[in-house]
Amino acid sequence: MTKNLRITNNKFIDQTSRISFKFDGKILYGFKGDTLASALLANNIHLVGRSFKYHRPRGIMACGSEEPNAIVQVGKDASMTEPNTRATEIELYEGLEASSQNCWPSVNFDVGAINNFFSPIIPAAFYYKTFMWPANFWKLYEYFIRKSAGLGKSPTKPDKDIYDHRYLHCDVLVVGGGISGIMAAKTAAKNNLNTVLIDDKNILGGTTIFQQNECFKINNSYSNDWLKKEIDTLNSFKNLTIKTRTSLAAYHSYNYLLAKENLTDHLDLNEKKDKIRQRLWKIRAKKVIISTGAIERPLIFNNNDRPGIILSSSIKKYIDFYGVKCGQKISLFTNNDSAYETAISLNSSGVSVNSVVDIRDKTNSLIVKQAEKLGIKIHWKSTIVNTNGYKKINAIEIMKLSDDGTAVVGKKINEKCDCLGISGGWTPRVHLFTQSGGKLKFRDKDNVFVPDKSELDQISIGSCNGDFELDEVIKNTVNLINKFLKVNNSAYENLEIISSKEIDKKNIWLLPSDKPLGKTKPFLDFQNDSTAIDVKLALREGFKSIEHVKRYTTTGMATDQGKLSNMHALGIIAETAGVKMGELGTTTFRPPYTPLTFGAIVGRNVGEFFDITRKTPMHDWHVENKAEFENVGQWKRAWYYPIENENMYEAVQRESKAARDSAGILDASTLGKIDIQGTDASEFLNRVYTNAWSKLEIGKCRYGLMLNEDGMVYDDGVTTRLSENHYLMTTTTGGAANVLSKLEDYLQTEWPELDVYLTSVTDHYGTISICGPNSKKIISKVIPDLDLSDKEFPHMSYKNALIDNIKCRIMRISFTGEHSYEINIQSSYAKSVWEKCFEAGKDFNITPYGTETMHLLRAEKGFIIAGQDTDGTMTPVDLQMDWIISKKKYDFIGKRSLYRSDTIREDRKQLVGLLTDDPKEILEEGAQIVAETNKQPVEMLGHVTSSYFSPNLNKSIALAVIKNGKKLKGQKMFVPMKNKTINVTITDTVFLDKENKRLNA
Amino acid sequence: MFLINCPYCGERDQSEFTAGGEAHIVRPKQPTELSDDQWAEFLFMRKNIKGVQLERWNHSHGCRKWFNMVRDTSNDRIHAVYKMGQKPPIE
Amino acid sequence: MKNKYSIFSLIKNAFSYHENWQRAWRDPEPKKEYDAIIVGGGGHGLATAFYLAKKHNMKNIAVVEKGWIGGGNTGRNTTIIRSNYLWDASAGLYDHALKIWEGLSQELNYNVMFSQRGVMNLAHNLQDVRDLKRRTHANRLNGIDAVWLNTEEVKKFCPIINTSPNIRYPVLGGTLQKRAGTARHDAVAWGYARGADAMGVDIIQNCEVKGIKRNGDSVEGIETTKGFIKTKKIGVVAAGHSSVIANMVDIKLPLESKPLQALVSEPVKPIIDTVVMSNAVHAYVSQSDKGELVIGAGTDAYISYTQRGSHDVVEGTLKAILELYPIFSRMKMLRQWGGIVDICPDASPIISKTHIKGLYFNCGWGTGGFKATPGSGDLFAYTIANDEPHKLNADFNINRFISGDLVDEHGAAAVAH
Amino acid sequence: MLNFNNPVIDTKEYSEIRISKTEPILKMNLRGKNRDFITKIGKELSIITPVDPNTSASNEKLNLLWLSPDEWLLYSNHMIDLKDANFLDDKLFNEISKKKLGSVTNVSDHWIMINLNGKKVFELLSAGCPYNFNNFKNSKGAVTQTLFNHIDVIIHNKNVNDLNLFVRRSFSEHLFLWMNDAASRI
Repeated sequence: MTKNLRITNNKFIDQTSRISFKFDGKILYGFKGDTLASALLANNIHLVGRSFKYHRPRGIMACGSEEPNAIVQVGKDASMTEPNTRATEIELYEGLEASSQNCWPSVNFDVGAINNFFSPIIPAAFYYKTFMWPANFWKLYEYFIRKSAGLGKSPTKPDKDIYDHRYLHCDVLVVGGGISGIMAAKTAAKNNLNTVLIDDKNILGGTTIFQQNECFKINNSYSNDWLKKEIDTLNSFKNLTIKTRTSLAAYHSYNYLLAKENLTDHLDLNEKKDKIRQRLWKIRAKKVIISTGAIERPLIFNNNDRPGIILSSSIKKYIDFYGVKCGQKISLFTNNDSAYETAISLNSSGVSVNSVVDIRDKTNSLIVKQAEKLGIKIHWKSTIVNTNGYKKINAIEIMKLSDDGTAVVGKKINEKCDCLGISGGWTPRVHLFTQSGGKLKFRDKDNVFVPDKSELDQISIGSCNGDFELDEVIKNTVNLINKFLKVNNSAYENLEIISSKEIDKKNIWLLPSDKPLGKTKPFLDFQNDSTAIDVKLALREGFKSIEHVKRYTTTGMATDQGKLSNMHALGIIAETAGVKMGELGTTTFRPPYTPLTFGAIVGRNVGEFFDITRKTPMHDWHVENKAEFENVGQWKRAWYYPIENENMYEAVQRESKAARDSAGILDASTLGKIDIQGTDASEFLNRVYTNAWSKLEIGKCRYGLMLNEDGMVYDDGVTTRLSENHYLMTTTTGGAANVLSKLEDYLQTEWPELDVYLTSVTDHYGTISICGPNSKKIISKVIPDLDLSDKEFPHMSYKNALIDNIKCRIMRISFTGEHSYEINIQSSYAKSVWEKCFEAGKDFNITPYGTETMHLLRAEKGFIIAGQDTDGTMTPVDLQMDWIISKKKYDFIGKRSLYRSDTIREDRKQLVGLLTDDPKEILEEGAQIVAETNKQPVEMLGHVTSSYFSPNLNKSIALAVIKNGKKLKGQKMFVPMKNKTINVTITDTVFLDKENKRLNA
Repeated sequence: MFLINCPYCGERDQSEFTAGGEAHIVRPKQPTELSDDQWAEFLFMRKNIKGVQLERWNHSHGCRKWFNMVRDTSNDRIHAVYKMGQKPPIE
Repeated sequence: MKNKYSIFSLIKNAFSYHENWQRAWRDPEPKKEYDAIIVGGGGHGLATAFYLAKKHNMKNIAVVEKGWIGGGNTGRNTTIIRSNYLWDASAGLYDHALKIWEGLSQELNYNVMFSQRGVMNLAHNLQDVRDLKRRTHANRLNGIDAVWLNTEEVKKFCPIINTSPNIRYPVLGGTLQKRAGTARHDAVAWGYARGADAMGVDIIQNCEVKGIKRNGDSVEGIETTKGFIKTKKIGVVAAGHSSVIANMVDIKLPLESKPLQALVSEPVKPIIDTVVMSNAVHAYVSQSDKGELVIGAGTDAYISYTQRGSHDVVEGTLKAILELYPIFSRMKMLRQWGGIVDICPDASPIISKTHIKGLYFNCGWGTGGFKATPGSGDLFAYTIANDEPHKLNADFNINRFISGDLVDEHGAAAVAH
Repeated sequence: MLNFNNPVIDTKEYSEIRISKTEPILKMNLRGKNRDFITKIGKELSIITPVDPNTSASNEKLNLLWLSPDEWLLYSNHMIDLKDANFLDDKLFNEISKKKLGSVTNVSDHWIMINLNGKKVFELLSAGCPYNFNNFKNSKGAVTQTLFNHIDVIIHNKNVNDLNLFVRRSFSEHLFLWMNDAASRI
C-alpha cells in the first residue's frame, strides 16, 4: 500500500488474515471482511471504470447495491467470468481477479474518452436524429454503436457452477436486518410465529451496527452496542431462520417472493468448486415486513461525477465498518444533518475534514453543534459550483447561494481535497413495496415517496417507511409491528433514547453554478451519463411523462436501475414543468431489485434435467439393440434400428420390407390409454367421437375420430369394448394428456348427468404390436392356448389371455394394413414379453421397427397421422373420411362447426395421394404444390404432408392436402423446389392392398 | 404466482392449476338449431372483461376437478371460488 | 415539416446548447369535432393517423391515448420484425409491413434503428422440420426471402447456439430470413407521432375513452375524460384493451387479453448479432444496440390486465435459453416486465369494419404485433378512409369467425414475441 | 416365467435421506360418487373410506388415499403376490364396477411407489414442490397430490419423516435421478 489508509481499531475487519487479489492485473492486498471496493480504497484506488457514453473516469461512489460506477468484470476464465459486478458487493476472497470495464486500452488511458470531447453534439437521444443518411450506411453506423455500447463481456464457455431452488413457507418474512428488522424479527419469533429474516450483507445490523456516536444512544449505551446485544439474543429462537448474504429479488402478488442466497461467491477460489453457488428461495409468506432502509441521495452540481466523490454515508461506512479512509483531506457537501455524522466519525478516526459545505442557512441540531465543537469548518448557505481533477478529484469551488437558491453570489473559494462526501438527503427503499403493487404517497416536508396503500398483507418499517431518526424508527417500529402482528411486545416499549433531531431542511434538486447550465455537466444517472441538461432537453422536445423522459434520456435505466438518479430526475422534471412531485408520480420499479443471474433463476434444471424424459418399459431393450431415438413430446421412442452402418433410409427400407414380408415388432407403449367405466360409457363415446358406438359388440374394437368444437380433427385412436359398460380408449402419443383432461372437462362441466369414470392407464400397460403375414404364428407360439382363427378372433376384436399367468389383452388391430396383433400387458412384464415374442419370431426373421417405419407402412395404406397429415385446419370431410361421420347422431363434439359456410365449401383443401412421375424421386415433406410452373407469385394449392420411398411398391409415395383435391384425381401437378420442379399426379390415398386382403392374410 | 383456494383441496400454488377462460358459457343443447352467428358466439366470442370476471379453473395437478373463480382481472385479486354447478357467490 | 433531423442540425444546435430544439409533437386540447378519431396512441394507432393524413389527405383527425403514447405494447415488446408467415394472406400483410420498415427512418426523418440482422427459427423435432420446411417453401413462392438451414449452417450463422446432438432437443435445422431483424420500439411511436403531428394530427394524451355515442347503427362520437368529441369515424387500435372498448357498444370480440412477459439482461459487448427463435424449446433472444440481451417469455393462460405475469413463465423461458446458450448462465436479468396481449383463436389479427357504421377495429395482434406496425397502420388507414378493406387485409375481417374461414398461424406465431 | 422389470430405481442413502424402491405392490384406482359406493369399498376392504380432503385410512395390509371427491387410490403395504392381487382386483371389480356403483381400475404399474425416509426428506421435497408441507409434516396419514419438479406426484405421510411417493412409471426414472441429484446436495 502506498499510504496507510487503514485504521487499526476496527471490529468488523479481521486485519490478521490478509487476502491477495488482482485488479487490472495488479496484485493488491486487503483483509477478510473487505469488499473489493473497500480494499481498493484502502489501496488508494478510486478510478475503477469508465462511463457508458462519454467514457469519463469514474470511481467508487457508494457502498452497496446502489453503486452506479464501480462495476467490474470478475474472473478471467471464459466459463466463469462475470460482467457488470458491483465492487461494493463483492466480498474479497483469495484469488479474486477483477478488471475495469468499458475502456480500451486501459481505464487510465481510454480511447473512448474522445466521446467526452464530442459530447456537445451527442445530447440525449441524438441517435434518433442522425445516422439516417445514406440509408444503407445504418448497418455500418450500428456496428460501431454496438461496439462502443455494452459494459462487461459475456462468458464464452458454459458455466461450471451449480444453482439450486428451494420453496419456503413461513408466517412472517422480514426483509432487511437493520435495527427495525431485528426488532421485528425478534417480536415475531417471540410470539411463536414461524419467522424468516433475510439480509443481503454478510452480517446483520444495517448501519446502526457501526453507529458509535454520543448523539445516538439507547438505554445509555451506544446504539451499536445495544443492537449487538439484541442480535445475540436472536439465536435462541428455534422458530426463527436467519439468512445472510440473501437478497430479496422480487416481490410478486399473493406474497410470493424470490430471494437469492449467495453460497460460494465469498469463498476463496479453491473452496468454490462443486458447491451450489447461488440458491433461489421461492418464498410464500403469510405476512411480509419490509425493513430495507434508505439510500442516501447525491447532490446534482457541475462535474459531480469525478472519482473521489462519494456518498457521505458511504465514507462513514468505509471508515467505521471497514476501517478505510477514503481520503486524507476530505470535504463534505450536504443539505441535511447526516453528513455531520460522517464528519464526526472521520474526525474521531483522525482524518482531517477540510470543511462541510451546507446549502442551509444555519442549523443548530445536536449533531451539528457537536461537529462545530470539534472545530469542523462549515460553509453555510453555500454550494459547490465545480470540481477539479480528471482521474481523481483534487479541488472544489465553493460559492454562496442566493436567497432563493437559484443562483450563486459572491466570490469563489477554492478548496483543495482528495475526496468529497456528498449528501442530498435520503430516499426510502420502496422498490419492493411498489413491486408488490403498493401505492406510494409523497411527503413534501423532505421530498420523499413513502409507502401508502397495499393490497397485500405487508408492512414497511424503519427508514424504508420514511423514519430517518433513531427515536422515531424505534417508536414507530414497535407500534407498527405490534399492530401488524396483533401482538404486544412490551420489551421495546420504554426504551430511553437519545437521538439528534434534524431541525432545518432545504432541498435544491439542481444546484446552480456560475457557468450557464449548458456549459456544465451535472450528472443524474452516472452510469448512463445522463445529465440534468438531458432531462430538460427531453421536456423541451415535448416528452412530458416521466416514462417518456426516462426512455428518451435513459435516466434510471442503467444496471443500478436509477437507485441514485430517479428522485432527482423527478425533482427536476417537476421543477421545470412546474408541477407538484406528488402529482407527477413515479416510474415503476420492476423486478428484480438487484440483477439476478440466469443460473439462479433456472436452478438445477439444466443439461440432463432441462426437460423430463419419459421412457417405455422396453426402453433398455431398444438401447441394447442400437436403436436411434426420436423425441415425441417428452417421450423417447425408438426411431429405427440401424444394423452395422446403415443410415436411416437403409434401415427403414429393410424394416418396412421385413414387416410386410414376414413379421415386424413395434413398441407402441406410448399411445395414450384411458379406462372408461360407467353405465353411460357408450353414450359418452357417442358424444366425443364422430361415429356411433352404441351398437359396438362387446369384445370388438373400433377406430374413432375426435374433433374440436371448431370441427377440426383433434385426435384419433382405436377404442375397445371390454364389457357392457367398460371401454379402453387409445389416443395418440402426443394427445394423451390433453384428450384425458378435455374429456374430464366435458364430464365435469357439460355432461355431469353422465355416469362415466375415466382413469388413465397409459403407464400401466406396455403395448407390443406385432404385424406381418407371420404375426399369427408368432402369437400362437407365445400364447399357445389362444384360438387365433379369423372366426374366433377376427380383425378389430380383442381377447383376454394369460402369458405365464400374467393377464394381458390382445387386440387384433392394424395400423399397417398387415395382419397384426397388439399385446397390452402390465408394464413390469412388458420387456419380458417383448423378448419372448422376439425369441418366438426368430424363425420368421421378426424385425423390430421404429416410428419411421411405422409412418411409412401406414402411409402405404393411406392412414393419417393426426398432427402430421392434419394441422388443425382439416375436417374429417377434408380427409375424405366422410364415412366416419355418423349421419344419425344428433350431436357430437364439433359437429355443428362442420356445417358453417366455409367448412361446407366443396373446394377446401383435401387429403389426396401423390405419385411422382419419376418413381425414384422422393418429395420433401412440406413442399408446396402448384398447378402452373414459371409464374411468380403463383397460387399454392396445398402441400406434401407425408412422403416416403415405399420398398414394397418400389416407388415413392406421398400424402398431400390440395385445394379441391377430391375432384382432381389423376390431374398433373407441380412441386416447385428451389432449383427444380417435380412433376406429380394426384391419386387415391391408398397405395397398397386397396382390398385389405393382407389384414386376414 | 397466485395462491388459489381449491374448493376441494384447499390453498395451493398457481402452478398446480390450469386456467379455463370465461365461465358459464354453456354448450348449446341443440347446436344444429343454431345459426352460424349464434354458433360463433359460443365458439369464439368472449366478454374478456377488465374487472370482476367469472372464470373456470382446473386443479389439474391435484384433484383434477374443475371449479369456478371470481377474479378481478384488473388487479388479479381472487374474490371467491365455487364448485361447478353452484351459483356465483356475488351479484 | 418542422426542423429536419440530421447530423448538421445536431451540430447547429450544439452552439445553442440544444436549447432551440422544437417539440417533437404538440400537446393540444381536443377540438369539438374530428373527421376521424383513432383510439389508442400506440405504434399501430399513430401509424394509422400518420397514413390517414399522408395518403388519404385526412388532416382533421385525432389520436386519443389514455396514458402516454407508446406506453403499451409498443414500448414493451421485444422488437422482432419478420414476414416469414405461412398463409398467403399473412405473408402479404407482414411483408407489406416489412417493405415499409425498410424505408421508415427516411420516411419519418426519425431513426427507428431498423436493423436487418436476420431472424432464425430453429427446429427441434421432426414435426418442427416439416412445419418449417413447409413455411420456407411457401415463403419462397410468395417471394419472401426465407431459406432452410441445416444444423451446420445454423451453427455457422450463430456460433453460440448449442447445436450438440446430445442436448435434450437437438437443433435439427432452421429457417433464416435475412431481411428480418429488429427496430427501436419507442422510436417508432415517437417517429410516427412527430410525423403525424407535423401534418396537423392532434395527439391527445391522458385522454381515456369512457363511452361511444351511437345514433342507431352509426357512431357519433366518443365520451372521454376530456369531454365529448364528435366524429363519424372511430378506429379502435387499443390492443389489450380492445374488448373494453368493444363492450361499450355491446360487441363481443373473439379475443382474450393475457399477460406476456419479457426481460433484458445487463448490457454486454456484442455476443449475438442476429435474432434466434425456437418454438419447441420456447425461447428467443436478440441483443439490443445498448448491449442488453432481449428475451421474450411466453404468455400466461389466464386473462389479466395487470401487466404482470407469473414467475414460472420467466423461469421456463430462461431454462430454455440456457439449454440453447449455456454460456449465458452467469448473465444477469436486469429488468422484467409484462404487457397485455389480445389473442385471436387463429393467432391472426383483425383489421375490419364492424356492423356499426363508422366503427373500425384493428386488434388481435397477439404476441407479435410490433413487426406489423407500419403495414397495419397503412391498411387500417385505407380501411377507415374508404370504408372498405384493402385487398391485403380483406381476409382479416371479423366475419371469418362466423364462416370458419380462419387464418391459422399458430405455427408461424408459435413463440410468443 | 416372465421377469419383473422396474425402472432403474434402487435404494440410495444420503445424509439423513433414504430413497428406496418398494415394488411390486398392488395399486387400484377407485372412482364413485354415491354413498353406496363409499360404504361398499369400506366393507370390501374393511377400511373406513376417507372422505375428508387430503387424508387417508389404513389397515395392516392396505392404504386408501383420498384423491378427489370421487376418486381414491388403494395400495398394499407390502410386496403382494400375484394371486392376492388378482383376487382383490377381480373382487372389487365385480362388487363395484359390475354392480354399477363406480369404477375400479388396476393401476399397479401405472404408478411407481418410492419410499422417502429420514430427517431431511422435507428439505428434499422443498427443492421441487410448491406445496406447503408445514402442517402435512406433522399429520400422519396426510395425503397430497402436487408437483415435484414439474412432475405429478401423490405423497402419503406414512409416519414421521417416512413418506411414500407415487409417480407415473414413465416419469419415475427421471424423477429418481433428479431426486438423487438433489439429495446429494442437501
